[in-house]
Amino acid sequence: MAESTAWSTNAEVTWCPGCGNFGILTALRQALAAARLEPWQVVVVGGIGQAGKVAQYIGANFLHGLHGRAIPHALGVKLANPELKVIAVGGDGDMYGEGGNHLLHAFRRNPDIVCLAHNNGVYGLTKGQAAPTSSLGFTTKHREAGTHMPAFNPLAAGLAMGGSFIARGFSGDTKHLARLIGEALGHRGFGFIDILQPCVTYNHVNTAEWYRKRVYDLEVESHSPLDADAARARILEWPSEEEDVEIPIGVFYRSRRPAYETCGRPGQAVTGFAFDIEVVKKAMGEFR
Amino acid sequence: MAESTAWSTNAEVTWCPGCGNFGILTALRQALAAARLEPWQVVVVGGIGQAGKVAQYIGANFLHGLHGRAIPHALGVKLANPELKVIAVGGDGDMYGEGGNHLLHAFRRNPDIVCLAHNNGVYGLTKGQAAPTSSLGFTTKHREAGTHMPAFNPLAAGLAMGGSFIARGFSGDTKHLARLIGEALGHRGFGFIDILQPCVTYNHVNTAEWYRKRVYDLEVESHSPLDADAARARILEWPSEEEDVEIPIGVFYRSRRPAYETCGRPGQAVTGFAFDIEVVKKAMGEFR
Amino acid sequence: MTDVTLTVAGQAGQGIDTASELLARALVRSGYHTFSYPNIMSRIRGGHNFTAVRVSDRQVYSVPGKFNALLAMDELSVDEHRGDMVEGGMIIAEPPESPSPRPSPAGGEGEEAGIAFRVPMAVIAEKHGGTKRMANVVGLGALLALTGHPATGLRSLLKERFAAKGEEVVKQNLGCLKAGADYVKKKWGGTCPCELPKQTRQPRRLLVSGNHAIALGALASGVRFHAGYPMSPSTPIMEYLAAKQAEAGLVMEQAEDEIAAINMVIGASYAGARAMTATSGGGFALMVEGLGMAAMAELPVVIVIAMRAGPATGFPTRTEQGELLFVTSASQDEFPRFVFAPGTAEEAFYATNRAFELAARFQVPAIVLSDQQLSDSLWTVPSFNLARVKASSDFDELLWQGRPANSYQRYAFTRDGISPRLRPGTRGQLVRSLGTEHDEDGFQNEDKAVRVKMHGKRMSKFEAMARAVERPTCYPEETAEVIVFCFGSTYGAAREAVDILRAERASVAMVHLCDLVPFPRERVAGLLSPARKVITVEGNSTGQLAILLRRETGIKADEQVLKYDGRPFEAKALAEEIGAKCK
Amino acid sequence: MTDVTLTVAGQAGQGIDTASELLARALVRSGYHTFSYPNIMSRIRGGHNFTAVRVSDRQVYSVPGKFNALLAMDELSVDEHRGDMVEGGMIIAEPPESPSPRPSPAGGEGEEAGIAFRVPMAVIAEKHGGTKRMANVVGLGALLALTGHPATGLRSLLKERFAAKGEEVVKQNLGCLKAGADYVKKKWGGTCPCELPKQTRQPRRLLVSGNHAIALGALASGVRFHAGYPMSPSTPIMEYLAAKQAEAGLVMEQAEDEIAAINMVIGASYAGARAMTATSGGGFALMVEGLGMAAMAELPVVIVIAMRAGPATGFPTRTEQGELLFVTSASQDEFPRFVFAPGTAEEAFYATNRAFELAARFQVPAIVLSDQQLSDSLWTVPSFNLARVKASSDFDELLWQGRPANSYQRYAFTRDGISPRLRPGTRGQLVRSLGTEHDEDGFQNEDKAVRVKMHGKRMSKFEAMARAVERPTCYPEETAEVIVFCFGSTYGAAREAVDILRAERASVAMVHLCDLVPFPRERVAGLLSPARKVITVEGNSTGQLAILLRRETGIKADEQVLKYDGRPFEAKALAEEIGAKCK
Ligand SMILES: Cc1ncc(C[n+]2csc(CCOP(=O)(O)OP(=O)(O)O)c2C)c(N)n1
Ligand SMILES: Cc1ncc(C[n+]2csc(CCOP(=O)(O)OP(=O)(O)O)c2C)c(N)n1
Ligand code: SF4
Ligand code: SF4
Ligand SMILES: [Mg+2]
Ligand SMILES: [Mg+2]
Repeated sequence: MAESTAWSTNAEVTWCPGCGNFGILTALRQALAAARLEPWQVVVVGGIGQAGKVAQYIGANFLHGLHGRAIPHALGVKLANPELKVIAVGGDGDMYGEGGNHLLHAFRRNPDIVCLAHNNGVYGLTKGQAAPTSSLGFTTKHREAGTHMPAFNPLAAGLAMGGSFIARGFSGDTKHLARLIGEALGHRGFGFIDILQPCVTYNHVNTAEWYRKRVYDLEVESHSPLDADAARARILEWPSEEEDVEIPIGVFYRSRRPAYETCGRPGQAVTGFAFDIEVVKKAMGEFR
Repeated sequence: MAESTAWSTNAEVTWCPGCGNFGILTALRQALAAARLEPWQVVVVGGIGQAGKVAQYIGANFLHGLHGRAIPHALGVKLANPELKVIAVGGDGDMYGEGGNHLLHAFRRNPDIVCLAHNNGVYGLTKGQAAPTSSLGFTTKHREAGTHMPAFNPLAAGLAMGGSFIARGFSGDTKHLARLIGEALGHRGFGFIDILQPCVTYNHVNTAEWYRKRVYDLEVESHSPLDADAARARILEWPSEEEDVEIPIGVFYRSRRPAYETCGRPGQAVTGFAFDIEVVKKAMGEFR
Repeated sequence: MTDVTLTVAGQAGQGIDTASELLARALVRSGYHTFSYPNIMSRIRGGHNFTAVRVSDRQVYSVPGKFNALLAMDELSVDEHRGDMVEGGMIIAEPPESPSPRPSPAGGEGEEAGIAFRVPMAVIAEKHGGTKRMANVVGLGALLALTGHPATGLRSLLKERFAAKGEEVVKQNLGCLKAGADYVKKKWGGTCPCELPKQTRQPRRLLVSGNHAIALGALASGVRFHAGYPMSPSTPIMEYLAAKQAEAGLVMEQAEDEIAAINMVIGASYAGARAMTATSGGGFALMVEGLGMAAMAELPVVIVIAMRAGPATGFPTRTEQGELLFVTSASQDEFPRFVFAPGTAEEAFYATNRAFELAARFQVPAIVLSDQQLSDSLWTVPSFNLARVKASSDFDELLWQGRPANSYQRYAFTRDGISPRLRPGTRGQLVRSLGTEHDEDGFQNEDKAVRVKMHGKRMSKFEAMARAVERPTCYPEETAEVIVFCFGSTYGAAREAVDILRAERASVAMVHLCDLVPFPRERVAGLLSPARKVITVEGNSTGQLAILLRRETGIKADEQVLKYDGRPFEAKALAEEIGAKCK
Repeated sequence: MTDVTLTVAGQAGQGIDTASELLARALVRSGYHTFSYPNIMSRIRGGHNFTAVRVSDRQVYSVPGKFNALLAMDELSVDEHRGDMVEGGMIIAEPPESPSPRPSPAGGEGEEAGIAFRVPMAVIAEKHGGTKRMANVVGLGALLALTGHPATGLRSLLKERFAAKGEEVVKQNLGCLKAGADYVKKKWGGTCPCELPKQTRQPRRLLVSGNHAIALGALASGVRFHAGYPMSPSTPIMEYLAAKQAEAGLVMEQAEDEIAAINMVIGASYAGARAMTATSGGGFALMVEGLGMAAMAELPVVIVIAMRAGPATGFPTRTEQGELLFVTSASQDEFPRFVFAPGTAEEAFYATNRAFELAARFQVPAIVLSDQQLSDSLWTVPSFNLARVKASSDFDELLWQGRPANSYQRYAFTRDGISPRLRPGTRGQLVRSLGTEHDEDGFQNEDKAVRVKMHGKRMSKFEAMARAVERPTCYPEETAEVIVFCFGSTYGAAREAVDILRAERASVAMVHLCDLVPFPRERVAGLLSPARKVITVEGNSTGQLAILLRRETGIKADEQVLKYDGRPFEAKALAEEIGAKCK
């Protein structure tokens, strides 16, 4: 088994001091170290944003792609080589804004990919615009009027799309998060975790303090992730202007569905260069 | 009030005989005629596909745009001129595939736009590929193995995204559909209707017969569209391999939320050419 | 010499495609060359579609001028194509339900060129156990009978085609075919307005669309991954590969949109699969960012673009060559790429193979630029020569065995700018690919010296790439006074136009550019020196090939022939235009 | 003549931006010209950023060579820029926490050019009621004191800037400023290593970034709708317009992605609003399909593209000019468009106005091509002349009053190809716009004659568009032996390089192309005839301007100067390169 240090790289970590991303990075490294995986068996696919940089900070294979496109990149990798352990990482702008369509359909497809969405409620790398997950009324430097949309609820979207593993973590609880990622790594299907992540620079609403006061562990409340109705109810728990409720973290919902890359697929790697010339000959013959 | 005939055009209708789209066209014309609107007050925005052609068949203003982009086009129109009645029309490929991201965020924004998604479970105009709404296992000419994804549930997506008017119609029940569209036209917010529409040419699973046997009116079952939990339950009612249940049509859910174009916006048309030169002078002065 | 055109016309949904395809295939099997171009509207039923099948004992490459025979499945088709018939051409059509307001076509009536053969096809079809939908087969029977061509080929074809549907269906079809023939023989026995004698040699040729030639080219290049989103006129490529998934052990994924498609292809290529996508201009527009990503990450991808008339949704089912410059410079900043614009289905097969091979060799994107004419037409081609196909591995895993762990550098600087590839999943090594500027290890890097070197590494491939492409095709020689330049499917009409003009003793030759980027600069410049006059022929309105020629060589085309009505060039009309400009 | 450079350097988050901006603004108010270029990394905290503020009594346009003064907010900055100092330049920095391993910079030590002034800025800031974060203001005070420039300007600026935050904050800032000055006066009283005397004339100039000049140009053109998605280096345009929503009565919508953004803009334009979006190359790649849609529907849209180095994500915060050819031919098939590549913030303001006006007049898309240097730099410009701004209505509703109901034809054929526009919502008339080929009424149409006419109508605008664009700028004259061609923000360095070379008696002049599409073909060809030598200077690796010149005029650049390291051209280095190529 690879040591935890094996999961780091030489790349300088360029996040702000105090950023919630550090907790996520730690948790991911711990989860990988615990998962009996070798670095060369893992591919981390990153979007563009502060979150996506994780790809370069995990000592594994990586494809650090385009803003919003971590999921299709990851799906391409997985369909081409189902033996690889594939992890897609991106911010909330990445996954829910630019890449929203891919996420929707990923839940439906259910490939055996772990998907980590760093939810800091803001566009970090581009300096503080509202993200889909920004709360209603969230103000930004230049937009004093605040946003006029209710926050995007990724877990609700996942459940609505038939997602098979729908979870929420908190960067401030690394131990819990590492366990969660571990479960997602073990799940045969689309292991989706929305991760509450304070952005110390641009999000002064959803701070570490704010979260710490409110998060509670679903498991402690003996929530059964097999109960879709209970999951639906828990997913709606979120503080609002009217009512300040607690925020559940943990696995909301889990189900068994075949992993997409095993459905009507070659079922093995289609990488490398090898093919059957007889198939081509036969194919040609069909045009006589 | 404009006559129902005023809502037709000179364009040749190019759908296959027997296509469910005819019923939708009729219902839309009836709803418009009943809504005390004048053709010049209405803009129909169409995507590309068989469904999107509706834009050219309704005697109103139209913007017949790009595949998948009816919603952003419509939003641009509405934000620029809130006085216009805007209707976005597209197929299930259009609205749930190519344009899925826009739909998600439209539910969140809640502009006062009517959105009609013709759900024929197939890509009609491109000759029969599986659509997001194709049922699991739906086979196409070239794909005998069938699709490997559960069907996209647009109503569940709408509810998860905080949609304010979530309904389903059936092209085979024009009267009901016309009433539904009328309600959406009256709703101040994103009036979304997923319309079950048989495609006689490419979808031999969800035929008119198949639907006719199964649809039932929510209203008859005295469902309250104000009850989100009840809506959530109804939305899950759909025949599956295991269980052949009935399919509800009508308004699943409705809520009051401010229409997006009224939120922190000029609140009136920003069209035409008129602006305050003093604002520009002041703005310039701020750079001294 | 035989060169006749048999056209099948009618509404979408009346089996125009099937009938014309069966006809062409039967004739190809019996030794003829054919070229069929489907003229289709953007609808599924109704409207007016027609496919002209040109039949010759020599190779044919382009749409015909006039029709020798018309199988009209509705009366609109008769009206529509009356004027397209050669003098004395035959029109097979249903007896008009009600006498048409215009005079119905009949031989010798002066203004009408066609001779009408009224065959109650639907009635006959129903009588012979079939349904109305088999009227087209009745029509085929009638048509073939009037050419004097034996029906044996068509009969065995029908048997093969409908075998899966059961014997009953086969019987019905054969019955309809025969009944159509019997009807005309009985009524107009002995008439043979358009003779198609039996051919003596019957070489094994294929009848294949441009799209299918491309798909076969991909198969023969070891394609293992295709992600796509339907878009006319490219969709059949994806459909075909979908059908071949199990057999060829490949993955065909229908994406939620084109952006997903190209980015899946990039992911698959990173993983080590030979990967491609196919689309049209509008879909490609959405892939432009992904194109740059593939280039920056140095991942080979093949993108097929079947052009249609635009801008925007334009003419979804019609042809145009409006995207040459677009694909040449699409995406932000600069990187080397390949662009191939084959002229025929045969060339499309080999060009697709070149695209895969060269993309893999140089780790760059390659674009195969087709168009609706090339993609949708059915071409008669010699069996593709698999010995001519290049298929080599882009990985050398052995190279990495025994190397120190973690020593792999994805973007190692090398003499030729090409860094050895490795598949992620190789024990002990890590593969880092990215779309941000980076160092040799594949980590993001903002240093300017590293940037200059890494950008230089990518760009430096271009020269070797230029040496790897094929030279343009000259026909029939290089020393004529006038040289006609073209690219893509305009080849066929241009070639035939040159034949026509040379038969009239004009000193004209042509050059067809398939491999366009890198541009074969020296070769083209060399070709130009002895020429007195350069005429470009292309299917767009601004003369993009002329622009490319000028920017690459400085040479300005003396004359341009442009067409942008959504229809392919016709050889005869083109010959006239070129002829006029030669003077 | 004064031409000195004061650089502020440190980590992201240390207030480099604010300090350098305050410094520049104070100096502009007191009569200087400045040019500040921010050198930034793609991160929010840490790393190394620096902004060089060039200060002169004449107009300056480009990044400096060496620094006369450096305000270093961390020790890395001292190490990093030691070698960038002019002989005897001053470095203001914190006293090193631990003695650095390398010799710390000091006057007269031989290998070090800078004289170190160690000021405990953080400590002083905290002592004067401020927090550590005000260390930059202490530094400014020290810096200004060492130039001998009065602090009055900076004082009033700090008051204005922090007024909204309350008197306490203002007081703290003023205290810090003064304390910084006092410290150096006390310690090094009388030293003035880099003098900035008070200017006598203080004309009312603006200090504005290229992005803000563009945004102001949009405001002055009556922009009423902007939809966008954040992307460096264009984001400030959207942020600025967002802040102006209420005041200017405009809608700024942050879209879910760039595709939504451009398609909202199209919808708003259809509705009749002056509409725009701003992005960078990667975002534009996603807008390419929408660009064609606007063109086909004949809807004016303005797209600002602030280029950065690529391909793909490339260098998110660094400059490059790699997208000229891309924007010239982006999107499927062909249509007329405008492309403007302004050279300065001033030109950007007027070019943006031209983009809006001409897009509206010709009902076509217009692209304003900026780059990170132009967009992010702070420029000193004369107050924009609103009398020079063109602002005319694109609608003539009166025309339609009294016309028969339903008689409006969106795509009516006219002599000049421009069909009168009408806003949907006009009583009794219907407005039909679409992206499919169509007839005059705006209904889809597949007829080939209609296609040829409608495509011709669109394309026919190009000629009048070519007459409407502005001629290239020649500097300082047209008859030199060598002419340097450039576009976009390369203008500044090229202009200064020409000055340098002419001062050395070289016969060199320059031509800057702002209005690039339609290309001012005749004018450029005319300019070229007397020139002995053509040198192109551009920020990319393939010489795209040279390619454009050649394809449009046939003229091949004799020499090219190319730069693609993500950094802007420097005048002196450029002068040397050009000088070498002149020989
Ligand atoms: C196509 C494209 N559009 C925009 C950008 C600019 N961009 C970079 S990161 C980012 C968003 C960052 O927000 P998020 O995804 O939430 O990540 P965070 O930085 O907050 O972790 C954007 C818009 C881009 N790189 N590519
Ligand atoms: C960007 C883009 N991609 C693909 C297409 C091709 N296309 C036209 S219609 C269509 C889908 C049709 O399906 P749907 O939206 O369900 O409409 P329907 O015809 O079934 O009503 C597609 C993929 C296109 N026009 N533009
Ligand atoms: S800006 Fe926010 S998300 Fe980005 S690194 Fe800083 S704290 Fe983290
Ligand atoms: S293909 Fe289907 S959806 Fe399209 S017109 Fe025909 S029946 Fe209707
Ligand atoms: Mg974020
Ligand atoms: Mg559909």
